[in-house]
Amino acid sequence: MSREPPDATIQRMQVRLLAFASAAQAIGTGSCDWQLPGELSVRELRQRLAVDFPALAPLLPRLAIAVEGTVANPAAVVREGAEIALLPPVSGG
Amino acid sequence: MSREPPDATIQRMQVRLLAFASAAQAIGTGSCDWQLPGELSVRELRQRLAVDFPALAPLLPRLAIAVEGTVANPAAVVREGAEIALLPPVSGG
Amino acid sequence: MRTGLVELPLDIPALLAAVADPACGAQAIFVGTVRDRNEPEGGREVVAIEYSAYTVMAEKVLERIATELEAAAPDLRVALCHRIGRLAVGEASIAIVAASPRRDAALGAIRAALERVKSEAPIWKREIYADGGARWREDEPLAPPTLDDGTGSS
Amino acid sequence: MRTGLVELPLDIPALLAAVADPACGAQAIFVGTVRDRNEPEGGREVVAIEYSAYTVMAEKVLERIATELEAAAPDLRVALCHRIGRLAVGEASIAIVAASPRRDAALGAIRAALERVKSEAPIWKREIYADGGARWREDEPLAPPTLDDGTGSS
Repeated sequence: MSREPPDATIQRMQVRLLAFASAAQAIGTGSCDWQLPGELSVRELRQRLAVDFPALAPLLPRLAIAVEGTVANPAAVVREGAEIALLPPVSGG
Repeated sequence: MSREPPDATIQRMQVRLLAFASAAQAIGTGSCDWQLPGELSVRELRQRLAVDFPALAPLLPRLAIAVEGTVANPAAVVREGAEIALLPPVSGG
Repeated sequence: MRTGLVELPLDIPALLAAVADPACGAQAIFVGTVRDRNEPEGGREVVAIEYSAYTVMAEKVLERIATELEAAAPDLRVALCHRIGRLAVGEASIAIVAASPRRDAALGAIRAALERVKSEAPIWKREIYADGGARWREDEPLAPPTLDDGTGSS
Repeated sequence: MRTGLVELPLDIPALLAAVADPACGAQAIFVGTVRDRNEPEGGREVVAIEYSAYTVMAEKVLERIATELEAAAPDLRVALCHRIGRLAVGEASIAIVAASPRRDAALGAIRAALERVKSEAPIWKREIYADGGARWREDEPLAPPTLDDGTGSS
């Protein structure tokens, strides 16, 4: 799904993207593979989400992003094969 | 059980006395009839308890007295046939 | 049964059913059981507790506690039962259930009901110890009802 | 099971059994059920709620909540389960049980566990209304774990 032009200096990678609740509804699926241009921070990943999944844009400000099952800080690094989860505000209980 | 001398000017009466927990243990029974010289206040009844049931004396300061199923104030009046209950501090729960 | 003294084991599902209401999303329950020591910090080893009560008054008090708590909070429902007789370690002596649309109301109600039962209900426990001894616990002096309403509420 | 997500009806006696301890005289329980209205004050009529979860993370969070609460209070034992799937009005979505020698510890623990589940567990409800509509409830933004311990505790 990446729209990057081919570039030999960038190590392309794939992550597993999970989406829940309204985020799943917005992108039309609960899980998919997602091509990224290479290792990037969660902050950068958030920016790419808005580009690759425009329907997520209105949800992004309230969306938490988990990497490998833990909510990640913006500076955390996302690596090849990571499980990325899009977590809207929760409502369990 | 009353130790009053016979006196035509006093209307003798009987009440039902119930005792619980350490109070029952002290007087040796959970219930008995109790002869009183006539209507009296709960304050006066408390004084008579110490006379008629000396074993209660050490318990009396912490004993609540219920008349007809409600803890009574010292000024309340006890009448013929009343159910009087001796209630040590409680420990339900 | 919404409130009462019982001689058989407490039936918590029945108490939950007694307060069930489709408008209530929060149910809070307190269950008191017989501990194997007579103080939270330890104390003497207990093998059983004998609970006794001034039955007619205790049942009035339990009912009054439930009624007054319900009157103080909208849509709150309260049920509570106390067991009497001899209970072994681990057996439940009291169960209090509250249901409300609001979790704070339900949680607050079971705490308030428990404190009121402990201080207002004429119920006594006699601890039976592993060493063969026994002792009445008499912790909370009963107070007369407040003068202005005559109901005994505080 | 001490903590977890379940698809079958919540088994409260089993949770009580999971925390039973002869040293604990106080058991507190919270049970959340599906209300027939989507707000405590009323709101829209609800016929069912569909609960979904990020299962692997939610189970870690539930276990962490129980473990951290137990670590913070001596002799406290905590069990909690959340149901997922479609639940009708009146069905239980969450059950939290705490046992302690001290009633305040048990009562405080179920309240704290509930607040933490509501704000930390990746679980969502979708309300299904009597009028045919449906809506995701998304009330509590998830925060990253605190930086110093990396466990997500607060």
